[in-house]
Amino acid sequence: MRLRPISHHDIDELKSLAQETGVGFTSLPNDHDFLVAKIDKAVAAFEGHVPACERLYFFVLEDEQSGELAGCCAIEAEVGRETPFYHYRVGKLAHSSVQLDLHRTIDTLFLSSDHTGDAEVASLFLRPAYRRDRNGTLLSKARWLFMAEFRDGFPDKVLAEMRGVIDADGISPFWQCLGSHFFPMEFKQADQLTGLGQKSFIGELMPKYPIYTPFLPEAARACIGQVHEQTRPALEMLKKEGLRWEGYIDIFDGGPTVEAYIDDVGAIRHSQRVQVEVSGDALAQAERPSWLAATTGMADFRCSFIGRGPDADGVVHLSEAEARRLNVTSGDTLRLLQT
Amino acid sequence: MRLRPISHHDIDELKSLAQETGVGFTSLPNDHDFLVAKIDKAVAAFEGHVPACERLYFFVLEDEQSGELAGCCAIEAEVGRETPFYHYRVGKLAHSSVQLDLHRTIDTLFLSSDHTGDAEVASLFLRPAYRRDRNGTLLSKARWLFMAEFRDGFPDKVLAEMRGVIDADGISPFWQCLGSHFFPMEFKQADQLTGLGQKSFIGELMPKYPIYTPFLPEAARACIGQVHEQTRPALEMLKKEGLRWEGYIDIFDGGPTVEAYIDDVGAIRHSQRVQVEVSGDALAQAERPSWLAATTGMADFRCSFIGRGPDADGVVHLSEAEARRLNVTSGDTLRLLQT
Amino acid sequence: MRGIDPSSRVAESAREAGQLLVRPAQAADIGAIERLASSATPRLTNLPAHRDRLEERIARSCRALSHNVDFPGDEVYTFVLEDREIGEIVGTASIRAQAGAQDVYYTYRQETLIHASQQLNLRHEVQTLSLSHEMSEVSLLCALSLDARYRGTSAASLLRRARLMFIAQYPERFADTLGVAFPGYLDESGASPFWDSVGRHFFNRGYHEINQLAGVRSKSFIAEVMPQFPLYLPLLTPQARSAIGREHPAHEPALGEMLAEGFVRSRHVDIFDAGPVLRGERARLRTLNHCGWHPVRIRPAASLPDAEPAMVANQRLADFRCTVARYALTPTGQLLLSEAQAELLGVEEGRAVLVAPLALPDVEDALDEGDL
Amino acid sequence: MRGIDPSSRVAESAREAGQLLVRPAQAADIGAIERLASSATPRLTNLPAHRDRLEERIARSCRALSHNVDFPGDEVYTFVLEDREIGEIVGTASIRAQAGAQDVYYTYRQETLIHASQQLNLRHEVQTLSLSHEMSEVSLLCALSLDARYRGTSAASLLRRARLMFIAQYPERFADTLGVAFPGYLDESGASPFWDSVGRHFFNRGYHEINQLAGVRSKSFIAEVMPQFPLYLPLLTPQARSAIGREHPAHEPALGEMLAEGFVRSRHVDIFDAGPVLRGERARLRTLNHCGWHPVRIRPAASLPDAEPAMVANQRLADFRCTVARYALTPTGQLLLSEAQAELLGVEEGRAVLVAPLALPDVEDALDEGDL
Repeated sequence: MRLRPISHHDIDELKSLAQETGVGFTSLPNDHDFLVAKIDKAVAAFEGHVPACERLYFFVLEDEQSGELAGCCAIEAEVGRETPFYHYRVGKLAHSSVQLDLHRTIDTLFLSSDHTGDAEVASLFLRPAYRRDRNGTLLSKARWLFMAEFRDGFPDKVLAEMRGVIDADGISPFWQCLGSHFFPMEFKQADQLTGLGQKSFIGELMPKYPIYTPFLPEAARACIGQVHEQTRPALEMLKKEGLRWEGYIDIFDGGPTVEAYIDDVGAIRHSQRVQVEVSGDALAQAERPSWLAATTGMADFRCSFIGRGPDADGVVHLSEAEARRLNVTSGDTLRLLQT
Repeated sequence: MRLRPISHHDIDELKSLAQETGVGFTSLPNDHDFLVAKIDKAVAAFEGHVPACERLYFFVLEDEQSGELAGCCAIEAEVGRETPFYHYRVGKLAHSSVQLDLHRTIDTLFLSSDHTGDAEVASLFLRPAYRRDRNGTLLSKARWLFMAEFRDGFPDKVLAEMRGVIDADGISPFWQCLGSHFFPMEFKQADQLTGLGQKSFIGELMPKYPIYTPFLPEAARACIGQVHEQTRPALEMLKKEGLRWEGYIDIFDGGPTVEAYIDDVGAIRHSQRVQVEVSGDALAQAERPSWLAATTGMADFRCSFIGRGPDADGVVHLSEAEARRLNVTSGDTLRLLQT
Repeated sequence: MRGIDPSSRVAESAREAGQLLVRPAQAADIGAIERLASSATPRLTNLPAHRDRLEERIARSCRALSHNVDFPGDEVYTFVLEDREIGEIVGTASIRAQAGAQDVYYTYRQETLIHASQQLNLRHEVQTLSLSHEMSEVSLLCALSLDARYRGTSAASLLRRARLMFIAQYPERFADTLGVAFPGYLDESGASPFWDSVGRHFFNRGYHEINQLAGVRSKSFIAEVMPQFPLYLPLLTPQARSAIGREHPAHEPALGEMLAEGFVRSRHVDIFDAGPVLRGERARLRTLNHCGWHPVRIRPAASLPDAEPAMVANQRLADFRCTVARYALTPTGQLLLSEAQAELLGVEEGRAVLVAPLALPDVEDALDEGDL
Repeated sequence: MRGIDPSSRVAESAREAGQLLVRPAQAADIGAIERLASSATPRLTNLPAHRDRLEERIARSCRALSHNVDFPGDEVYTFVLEDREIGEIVGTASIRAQAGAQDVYYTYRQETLIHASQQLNLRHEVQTLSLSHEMSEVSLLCALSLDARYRGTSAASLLRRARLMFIAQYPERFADTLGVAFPGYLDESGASPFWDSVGRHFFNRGYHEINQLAGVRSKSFIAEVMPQFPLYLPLLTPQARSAIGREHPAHEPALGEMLAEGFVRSRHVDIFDAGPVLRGERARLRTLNHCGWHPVRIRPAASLPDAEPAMVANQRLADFRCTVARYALTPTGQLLLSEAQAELLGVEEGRAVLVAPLALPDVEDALDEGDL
């Protein structure tokens, strides 16, 4: 298994991926033209032709044996530059009066676009059949290696939006109690429009004044900053890297947006560059691979697990198969991360 | 030189300290009753009698030879619980229109009390005569050792408010352009009231709606998040510990508030607990002391520089004088930090 | 007098209204006013059953009446309704010359925001409530409490509207626009659904408790700690929403009468219970439009002709009196009064009195002129 | 005709006003209207010199006049002023039946916030401007442009106020409240100090550019991207503050006339240049109050008696005509017109026409009745 930039001939495979993603995964709608445009955009980004604010790095996880795509993930270099990027921010307002001997703070939701210009890791999807052999970790962490390698192309901060709580009927209580009063449409429709990047309706219809959270029903308040059951593992993985919830939530479902300074992300701080030596000999091979290796080129970026870490001299020995998978030869440089 | 909790008999020395601090240092007004109350409060905090939200840990730096106080500093365990705590937060609002092919974000100042409940390091003052021999470092970093030792008594985050820009005439351009329109008083008076903890007038008179920063004159905009020339070294020291400006500014002078998760603060992460062994022998003594040592008791907390770090076995050897200064004997525990 | 039940006697007397009198409150009325404040339904913020406050209130009224006043300021005029037949004070009511003269008079203003989406080509309206001080300039009719036995009688109308007869005579003391704040809707248990959905989040106290606090301290203190940003109506409970602009059931008839008088519903409601605030231009109020001066002619009570009932007021300031009599005029325009009525008003034959019909046109005609 | 200078001849003719006529615009007027749009001082957002837009505008007006309309909707009526003597269209003006029918009509509303400090025992007032759509319901008099040669003559009054003569006849087509938006203050260089201090921060375009864009696209599109929170006046430049509610110098006399007519300054100003928006209750406007119907009596021009000038309108819809004549009545209340005047109006003897005095009371009396 290896991760690589998407390319034009992936369109059919991408479409079948899109079919599998389903509701709640709005960034990959099952729409041919949209997907073609997405690939075009990504290819241009990897070729370095476009300004930072338009760079969408879209990766696919490839089963190099079958040629099938197992999953995908993406990094947007700077969000909110082309289309507005909205969140609610949970803030506090002081209400105090000496005369009434009263002093309390009220939680408030402020509409904000504070994250404009930050990087975003997004669109992670792994086909059910491939949910094994640490493929999820590969998809998720490969992005940190990419960002570490091309650090200059990214801003100070990175964020990730997490799916919010949906009840047994597939309905978001947060949306029911808040958004539905302002958006004369179904949650799904709002979510889809957002997925297609058509977000100006949000700024147009959204309440402009802050929302005092005590006014929201308990069901909605309970969703603020809470993730969907199935998203919990992904959130845990990001938290381990140092991403934290700083009070920003999705305006539709109330799910948390976690964030970090890129330089603080664990995987980025701990990754290291090493020299490659391809060894024909039989090499020690861990049963459960723990070393992730990424190449240093952008357009031909590759990332996969390898069987071992660097030796005492800071050289990593690769088997022929591993070298082929990563498309490297002796003397090349790899960026490694122990996971 | 050693740092210790303030005590009742420090009142006269504290008054002479207060006389020296001058404008811009509002937390130590030259007011007998206020200072007595401050000491009472601090003593109660160190004795552990009061709830976290009222704990003000006020330290003094003592010249144990002359008995004179060289300076002071403080930690407030949870700000904004007794009196409101206000900031402006620099946020972004998206203004976009597909039809007009317009998309931009506007910087905006939101009145907020987001930091309610965070810890604050504050009130650092060092007498000019003692601005040598790393006394400033001692005053500043001792607080991190205290927080590391009594971590449970503090919340997740810590902040520090930095003095903002004042022009050659002693006037804050930020105040002139913003606050003066809403507070019918002089900057000094507003600042003093705040220093005395009488802050409800802020919430009463402050503009409630966000301020669009483009409306502010250039002179005011240039002050947003900028520190006073003389505060720059203090800011640098805090930045090195990992405190960052996250967009919160003082409502009067626009100076930055820097903040960090307490567990991320460098001095807290890197401090270590070691065993003491008092050695009568002549010990190696660094010319420029780099090891800071703090005791593990609260009411009898002491912190000073010592001449060396721990040995290979994790034991630190102290001279008799050092042990006396810290009031420890062999077998006691110290928390060390290399600075 | 057909019955022997004292309450029916009172009601009868009220219906006849021969001995009812509205006059400025005096220090000696304190006991009665305190009793009326305690029995008000519901309790009124601006009439706290708090002796010191009420004494202050009477003193303030006396002060205002003993001074020359050229324009409305912080005067509060307090009146009482006296039933001379039983010799009791049975009602009280006030006028605040300028609602926000002492403290800002805060209300919630109902507004409609338009959220228009070009992208989706739709326009969505959202209702909000914004804290407002716009009503601070009006003269406010307030703090009315009437003995339960007199409810629904002409005594209620007299107490309510005698204030307009006073305003008609001293226009310089009042604003061009008058306001009337009505107690808001409370449910069967006496709770305010609006307060429970709004104010309680910020104060964590019950409606009655905060109301009492506001009466003794100041309502504006509280307003200043209320949410400063507009509240979105869809986020309030349905119970709270339906209470907005809804009067307390006990005050429905009074509200109807004020609409008939020419007041209209404003966009403003009370910040605690969302009770309606009516507003009326003085120039458009029925009583002020239809009142006229007539010289008095005294005739034996028995010989007075039947005629529609009218409010009759003398031309005094501190000794202002207003009662109900028949609107019977001589061919030359003199008002016929009995000896007793003239004495009640403190007027002699030939003295001019101000007269306005007690009856009002049907409410229905007036209902739909509000700002909403 | 004493002079030979053509412009003075025109002015003279205008003063006589014998051949001036206001009537609905027709398709053939497009050239003249486009010319007037290009020469408007200053250029008007709601009268863009853009042929397609103007053609649409005329078509819309014709459509409205050819249909039954029971209540105000998205109709825009466009009129022209024709000088029959020289055979030219020399002015145009419009009425939007409902200012916000098509797009929301946004204005800035001037408000005063009270910041009261209990701690310091003081009350501080702060002025703000809030984006508002409250004026959306009014009928708006707008888009007036007059040939420079006629400025200051009775032709200007006729063009401005003939619209009121139209409204008087078709009340069901208009709202009870009328609004008039005046172009705002521009400095000597033609720049808008208000726009430069406010809008420019958000659009980074000059006033004229945005004005043009708004004329062709829609002003409400732009409003929706303007700051949504109230603007604090003390933070605007002094130049911008002093432009709030101030009319363009060229429109001072027109503003004065509308105040004399009974309009009052509202709290609302234009969102681009802060020009004043006046409002007037139809029932309180002089022309609508003082107009009356009179049958026509035709007499030779030479035998018409002298009398005060009046606006005279026929009783048609699509063929509406309004001109200036003498307000000379027969003892039985018939209006005396010359043959030429009757023909101008398209009326025969005996037909009723609507007449209102052209003169208005002194402006001074009306100046201080605004909301402010």
